[in-house]
Amino acid sequence: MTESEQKLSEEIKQEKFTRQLALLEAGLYVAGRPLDLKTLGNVTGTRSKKMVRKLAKTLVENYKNRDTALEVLELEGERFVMQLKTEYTAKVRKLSTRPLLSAGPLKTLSYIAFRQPILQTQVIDVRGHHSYGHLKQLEEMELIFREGVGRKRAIRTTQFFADFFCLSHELRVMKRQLKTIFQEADKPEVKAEKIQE
Amino acid sequence: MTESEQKLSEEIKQEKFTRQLALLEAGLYVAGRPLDLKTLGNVTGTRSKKMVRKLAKTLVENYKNRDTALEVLELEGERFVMQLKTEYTAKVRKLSTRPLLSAGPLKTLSYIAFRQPILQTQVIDVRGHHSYGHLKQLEEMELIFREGVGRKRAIRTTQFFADFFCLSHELRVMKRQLKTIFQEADKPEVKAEKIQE
Amino acid sequence: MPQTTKKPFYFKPPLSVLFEIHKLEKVLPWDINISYLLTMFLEEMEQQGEVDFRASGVALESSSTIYLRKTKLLLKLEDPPPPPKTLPDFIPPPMFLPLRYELSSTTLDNLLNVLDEVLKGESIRPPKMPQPILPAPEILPPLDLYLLKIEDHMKTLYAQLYQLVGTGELIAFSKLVAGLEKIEATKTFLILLFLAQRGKIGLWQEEEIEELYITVIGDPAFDGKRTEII
Repeated sequence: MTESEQKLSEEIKQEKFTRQLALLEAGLYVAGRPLDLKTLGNVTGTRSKKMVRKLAKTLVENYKNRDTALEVLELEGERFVMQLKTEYTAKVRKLSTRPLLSAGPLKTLSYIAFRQPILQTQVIDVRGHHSYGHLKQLEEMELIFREGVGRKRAIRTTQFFADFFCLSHELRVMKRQLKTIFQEADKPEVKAEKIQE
Repeated sequence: MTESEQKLSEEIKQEKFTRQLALLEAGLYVAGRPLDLKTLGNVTGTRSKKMVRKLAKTLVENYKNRDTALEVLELEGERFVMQLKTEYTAKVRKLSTRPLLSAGPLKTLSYIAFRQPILQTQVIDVRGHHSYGHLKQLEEMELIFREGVGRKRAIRTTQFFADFFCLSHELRVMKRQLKTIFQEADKPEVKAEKIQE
Repeated sequence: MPQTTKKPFYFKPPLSVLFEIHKLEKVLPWDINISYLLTMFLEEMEQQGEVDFRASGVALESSSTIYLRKTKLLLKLEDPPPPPKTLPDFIPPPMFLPLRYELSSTTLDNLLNVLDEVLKGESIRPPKMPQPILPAPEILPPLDLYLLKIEDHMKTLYAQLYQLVGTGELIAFSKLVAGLEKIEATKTFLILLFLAQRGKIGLWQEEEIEELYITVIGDPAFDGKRTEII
């Protein structure tokens, strides 16, 4: 192969790679949820897992290197997701056309995540009777699930929940991660703000 | 001002600009619909229309210069939108699983689109009293708006509605488009199937 | 007989505590072992072979005072202890979900697919016109026969319209003929024109809008105004 032929072949390869990268980006943008390598392979028309992995990791890096409000993250189980960086959430929440959870159900969710597996009765005791509604909402959004029957039902968070916050799927690890997050949020200056509310 | 002071001031300005640009991007990403300068000004905390325009046009350029599946476009009436480049839509459409609205509100929207401008009372007559809730939801999602006051309020669909379904912004044209597509779907063979059900 | 100056034995410690009544309130009752002191007191008295009833009385009173104080203190201690303050469980701050755009799966087809059903819900429809007795079609076309009965139809439709505007609303033509066959809708339109010509109703339409609106003349809700912009 001559040098110019080699150059051309390189260029074609590069072009294909760029197009596949854009398809992968398109898929993550449209889905709004974590996608696994198989799905991303379908979208990019790539059978090789190795290749899809390379594409996805390149996209993660590309987004890291850009000064942007969006991020592409790798989650457990070689799954990838595109989302808004959390630092911008508060400023643009109201523009979302999708129904979002308000502070009440989110507090119930935090509590469940922190104490899980937890009996439904305990959640109601601590969060009040209105939290029956929260549980329903959280279950509909597939953020929690209930095990067992009747009053003895234990509640746990789903994998979908873990993915949302980029937490481990393993309960012990996740609870340790949450503890760190909540300790951060429980710093004196943050508390002072809360009291003022 | 010394040279180093000037440099520092420039850097601070640049940093502010970058942050505002990211906020604008965040807003457009989350909204998924065209936003006007006023809304974008609220998001970026900028009162000056000139400044918001500059930010938005910069973002349009930034996206143009990237080899990406997403684009930021300027639409009529100085509105800006972030969207997937149409060439990628077909390839990834199957990844979207979440409907815009549940069945009830969708029916109400469909009826309004077809009969607009339509009196609120007429919508309630046809769709029942529960459709007050639908109207509220549709208004919050900026799919419809109400003109006039009291019982004489007429309801129309918004520009966002037209953009979302790729319909004309001009009412007469849009209604003709809807009618044509609706009649297309109502061909005899389709009707026959319905009767058999 | 020489006067004895010797202090009685009970004025020495530890028995003295029972006999220094003015100090009794100051000592801690728990420091005094009544049983031990009284036994000692009795043994000493027995040893001396002299029974001092006055001293015995004082010892008894002091003992009962100390005993009473002990009892009071004990009762105080036995008050049910306040319930241990259980701290409310720690409720972590709300976790705001990161925002992810998601393309909606709703298409224009979805929107129009439900329209059929909704249009059926346009509940207010004119009652079925009485079917004219049809002559053989080759003699008279059905529409002509219909026109012959125009007066009757006008009355029926006018009554219906009057009833409808009883709610104080405009009547949209589309609503009036919703669910009707095209020929029936056309007939209704013709009768409306006849009614308008007679001044029984008002018809109006805005330039931009395809919808035709009907008002009943003399209806109090519209005070006879024939044009109104919504």
